[in-house]
Amino acid sequence: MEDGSRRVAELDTGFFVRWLTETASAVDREADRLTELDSAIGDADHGSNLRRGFTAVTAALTDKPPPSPGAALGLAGRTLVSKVGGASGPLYGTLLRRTGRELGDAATVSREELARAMSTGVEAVAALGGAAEGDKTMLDALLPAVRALPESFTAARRAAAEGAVGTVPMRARRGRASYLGERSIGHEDPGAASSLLLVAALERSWEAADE
Amino acid sequence: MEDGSRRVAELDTGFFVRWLTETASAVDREADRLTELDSAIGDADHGSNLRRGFTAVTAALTDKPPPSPGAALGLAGRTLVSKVGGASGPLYGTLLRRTGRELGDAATVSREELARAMSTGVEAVAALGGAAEGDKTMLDALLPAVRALPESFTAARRAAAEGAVGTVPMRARRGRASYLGERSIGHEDPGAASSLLLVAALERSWEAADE
Amino acid sequence: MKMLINAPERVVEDALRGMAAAHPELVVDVENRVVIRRDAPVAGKVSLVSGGGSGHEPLHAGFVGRGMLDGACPGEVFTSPVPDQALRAAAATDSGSGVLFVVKNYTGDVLNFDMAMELAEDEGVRAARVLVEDDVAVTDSLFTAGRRGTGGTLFVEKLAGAAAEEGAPLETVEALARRVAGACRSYGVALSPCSTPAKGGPTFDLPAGELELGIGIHGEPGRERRAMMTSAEIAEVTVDALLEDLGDSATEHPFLALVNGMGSTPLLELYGFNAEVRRVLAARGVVVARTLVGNYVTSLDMAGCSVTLCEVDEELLRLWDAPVSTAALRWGC
Amino acid sequence: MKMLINAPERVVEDALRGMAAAHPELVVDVENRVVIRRDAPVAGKVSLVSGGGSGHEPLHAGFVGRGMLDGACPGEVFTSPVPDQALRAAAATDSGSGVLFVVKNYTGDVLNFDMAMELAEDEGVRAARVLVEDDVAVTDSLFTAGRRGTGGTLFVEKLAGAAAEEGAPLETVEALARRVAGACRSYGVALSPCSTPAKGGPTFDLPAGELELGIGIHGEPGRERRAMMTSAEIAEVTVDALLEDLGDSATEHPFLALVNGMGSTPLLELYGFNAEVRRVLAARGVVVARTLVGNYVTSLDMAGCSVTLCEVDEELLRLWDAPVSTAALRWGC
Ligand SMILES: Nc1ncnc2c1ncn2[C@@H]1O[C@H](COP(=O)(O)OP(=O)(O)O)[C@@H](O)[C@H]1O
Ligand SMILES: Nc1ncnc2c1ncn2[C@@H]1O[C@H](COP(=O)(O)OP(=O)(O)O)[C@@H](O)[C@H]1O
Ligand SMILES: [Mg+2]
Ligand SMILES: [Mg+2]
Ligand SMILES: [Mg+2]
Ligand SMILES: [Mg+2]
Repeated sequence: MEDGSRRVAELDTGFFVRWLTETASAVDREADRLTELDSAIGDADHGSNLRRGFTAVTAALTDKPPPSPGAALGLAGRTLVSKVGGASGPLYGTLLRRTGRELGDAATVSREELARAMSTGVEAVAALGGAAEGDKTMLDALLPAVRALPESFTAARRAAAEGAVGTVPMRARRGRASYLGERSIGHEDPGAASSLLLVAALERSWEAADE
Repeated sequence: MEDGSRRVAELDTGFFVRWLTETASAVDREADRLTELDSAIGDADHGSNLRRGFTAVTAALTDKPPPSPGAALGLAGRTLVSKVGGASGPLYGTLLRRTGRELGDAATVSREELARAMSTGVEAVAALGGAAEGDKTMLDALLPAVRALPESFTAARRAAAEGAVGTVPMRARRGRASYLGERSIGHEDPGAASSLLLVAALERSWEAADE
Repeated sequence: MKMLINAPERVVEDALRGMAAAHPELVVDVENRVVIRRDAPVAGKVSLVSGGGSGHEPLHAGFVGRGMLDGACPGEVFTSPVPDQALRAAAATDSGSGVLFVVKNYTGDVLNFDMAMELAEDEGVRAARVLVEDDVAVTDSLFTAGRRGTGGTLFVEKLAGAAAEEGAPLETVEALARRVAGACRSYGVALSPCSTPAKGGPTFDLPAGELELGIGIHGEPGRERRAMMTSAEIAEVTVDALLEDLGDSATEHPFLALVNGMGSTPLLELYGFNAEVRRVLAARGVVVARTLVGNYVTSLDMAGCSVTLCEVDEELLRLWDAPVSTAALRWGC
Repeated sequence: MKMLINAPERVVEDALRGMAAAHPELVVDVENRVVIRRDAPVAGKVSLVSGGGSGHEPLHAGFVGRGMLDGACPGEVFTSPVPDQALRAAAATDSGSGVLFVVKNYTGDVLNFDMAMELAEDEGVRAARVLVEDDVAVTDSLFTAGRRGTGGTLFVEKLAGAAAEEGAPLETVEALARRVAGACRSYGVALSPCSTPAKGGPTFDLPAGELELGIGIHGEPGRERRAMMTSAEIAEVTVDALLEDLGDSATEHPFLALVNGMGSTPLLELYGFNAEVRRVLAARGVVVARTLVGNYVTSLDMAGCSVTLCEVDEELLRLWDAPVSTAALRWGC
């Protein structure tokens, strides 16, 4: 059953906290695979970078329970910026902070509102990194995902999954993989893979909320 | 047929030059094996050390044909000292120089005279290096060889071969292999192996002279 | 892959503790991962701050001291530092004369240092930035993240550091740093991959009998794989890649040369390689004024080498010879 | 095993050509394999000459210069130099005040330098010799060639070099060198074997998950093989081996510490190891006055480390701090 058809609005702070801690668990589980992907076309640290960052996010959320969805994303984004480093730290940090800022201090938000805010967040990532769709970066998973999000969480996750797989035949034009030129072709982009984890955690958090 | 029974004396300068160049070819052929032996219980350079030294010996003998057996050994010994380095350079250098000095400037020498001179040369090696039989060094091939040399060249070669194999179960007490303690047991000493090449070349030179 | 470590996630912290123990002339803030000169801030002096992922030692912390960097902020292995670190290093070393960040051109470094610049300005610290992008192996820079910053960083830090030590104002130090960055060209070759603590093994496969040309310093594979070559042949490929990029001007001025080891190539081999590099440069009519041979900008335990050339005039040569006193580069004092 | 070389038999010659190109302050006689200070012989000064097999760079040629060695003679890889080389270095640097040979205790080095001493005396050069035998991993020295000379060599060369630079006469420099040699203890650990050019591959096998304790610097296996340990555990084994040999006196005087890389262990790891070494020493009540961390006495591309402790008094500490200006060790000038 499609989640969109069941309920309106009401993604509360608890939902956002769950989303972020779900992402943290997924990153922890998949860290070695992310590092492995980064080792093929990057510098073999994406998994450990995100694990360090999201472990700190989970700790921060427990430490200072955020008052609103926007505050939860803002805290997570700031934590990523100050704990991850690398390219993914500022990029994921910007995604979450910017999305959080768009949500303001509303106590609950609808999926449509989240989709609009995330779209702004993803635009900020594109602006910061100077990348576009097709450059073989996290954007190739994030952009399709936010486009599909108004439809449903599941559609967003499917779009992210397709987007991530779609980076395999691409030649990288941004990030470290771009140094490889033609040799970047044939490998999945690690950032696209981690973006899928983020979007899949969103879907799972929704399903959990539904139970 | 035992060489000792056929002829007396008359090892001339040509014989000694042949012996030394024969040794040089043998060392060249076996250099990798000597280095391999040295890699197990030493520092993996014995073959290349001796190859460098005996190549220079061959060149020196061609360059300045020596006037006597004693001069041939003296030239070879000095060349080894100034080209080999390591432990084996001074030791083999001393063996040949000292043996050569004992032979004086006689135009030919008998096998018995050579045996006496070499015995003095080997004693000088023992004095210089402070090693005794059973310490797992070149002496374990050289000492039996010079003891058997009065009997025949073949007996000397056999004694050297037995001596070299006999170093396998020994625990080294001199040279680099001694640092390994118990772990030096079970490997043939590289210097004993190269001493066998020297003594075997002596036998071959004799056989060639006989043809 | 065996490493002399306690645990992958403790590597940088442990190294900083060890630096603190070995170098009383440095202030090492282990918790916040910042290394600064003990006498910082130096009154009237522009502060030079650099940083980047760890794994390139002695770069950058090994270059903190009189005549070079005022502060360094090491990130995790191959991961650029976070903005807080860069900000802290800047704030702790700023005498009021401003801070110049020396940033190697990698997406992560650029983004994190840019964020630090904004934060610094917010705190009233005047901050400028110079990008090092010297790696000629990155071609088609329109379709890439641009040229990587590698060995040229050492020249930028040394020469701008000498200018700052002499009391030049921020604008002058910044302009000089930019000039030096523009005068540097690097090219690297790997004979083996490196192993990162996080991965616990080699970051790529390199079959016996092959080498990688045009590698970076982050354990990434290079642009091209070829059959193993002699030192003389590698020197030819490397020098020609540099000279092709420099164009005709290469014979007009003398150069500083860095013949750099990637980490596990013995110094014996590096010196031998330097002989070949010098031979090829001489054959092409290029004059070398000063040479540095050693492991300065490394990639953990990668085997291989890189060559950096930095075109100099009288002024830059004087700044190169000026006193420097850091853990890894020291002369004249 | 891939190496950055032209051919195994050219390695030392090529390295010397490269040293000559990089270091105009040295006179490098490539053909005769001798490296000396450009200002040698220095009037009224005792000359310090050392040498040994190549493959331990920067030892010894990297330590030629003001305040340390006057001359060095590098042999083939892991092969002690021939007497002619040592004689040539001595003759070229002797000002008439005599020559002190610093010799690491290996059969080959001892025999070749002893021959050089005789030749030097024949040529009217007053010559003395100090043996470095600091490796505590060699036990039962009655049944061995005696303790090996390893990291302690750096301390002997630096401290005796400083005394010679101050104008001390041969007997004084020799006595001081002997005192320093007696005050040094070393212990080494390998995580991987090295590969020599002559062999073209590793000199011994070391399975994944194991390390060798008590190794030397010639690619020889150690005394004992154990399961891989953490940096903290390795520091404990190492320090305890040193302190056991030093006995109760270890807490009476401060020490100089050399935390030395064998060649391919990254500086990042060495600094981390230094933190652990310092922690263990502190726990045992041992005081460290100065620390040097880096690749100084290496074994080609071996991964691993060694620790050398050198007990000092005021005088030795002053000599350590005295100016030194060589390719690999430089401060105060
Ligand atoms: N300019 C960019 N825009 C968007 N995403 C980028 C950009 N550069 C890199 N990325 C993403 O970051 C990922 C790498 O992150 P990470 O490995 O953590 O950082 P680093 O490359 O600094 O080691 C890439 O796989 C890619 O998806
Ligand atoms: N003190 C000694 N007396 C006699 N022979 C020795 C002594 N020390 C070493 N050797 C011999 O020298 C051989 C090693 O020679 P080589 O590898 O060329 O020199 P190094 O040990 O200096 O590398 C040993 O195998 C041993 O036979
Ligand atoms: Mg990465
Ligand atoms: Mg040997
Ligand atoms: Mg990274
Ligand atoms: Mg040897």
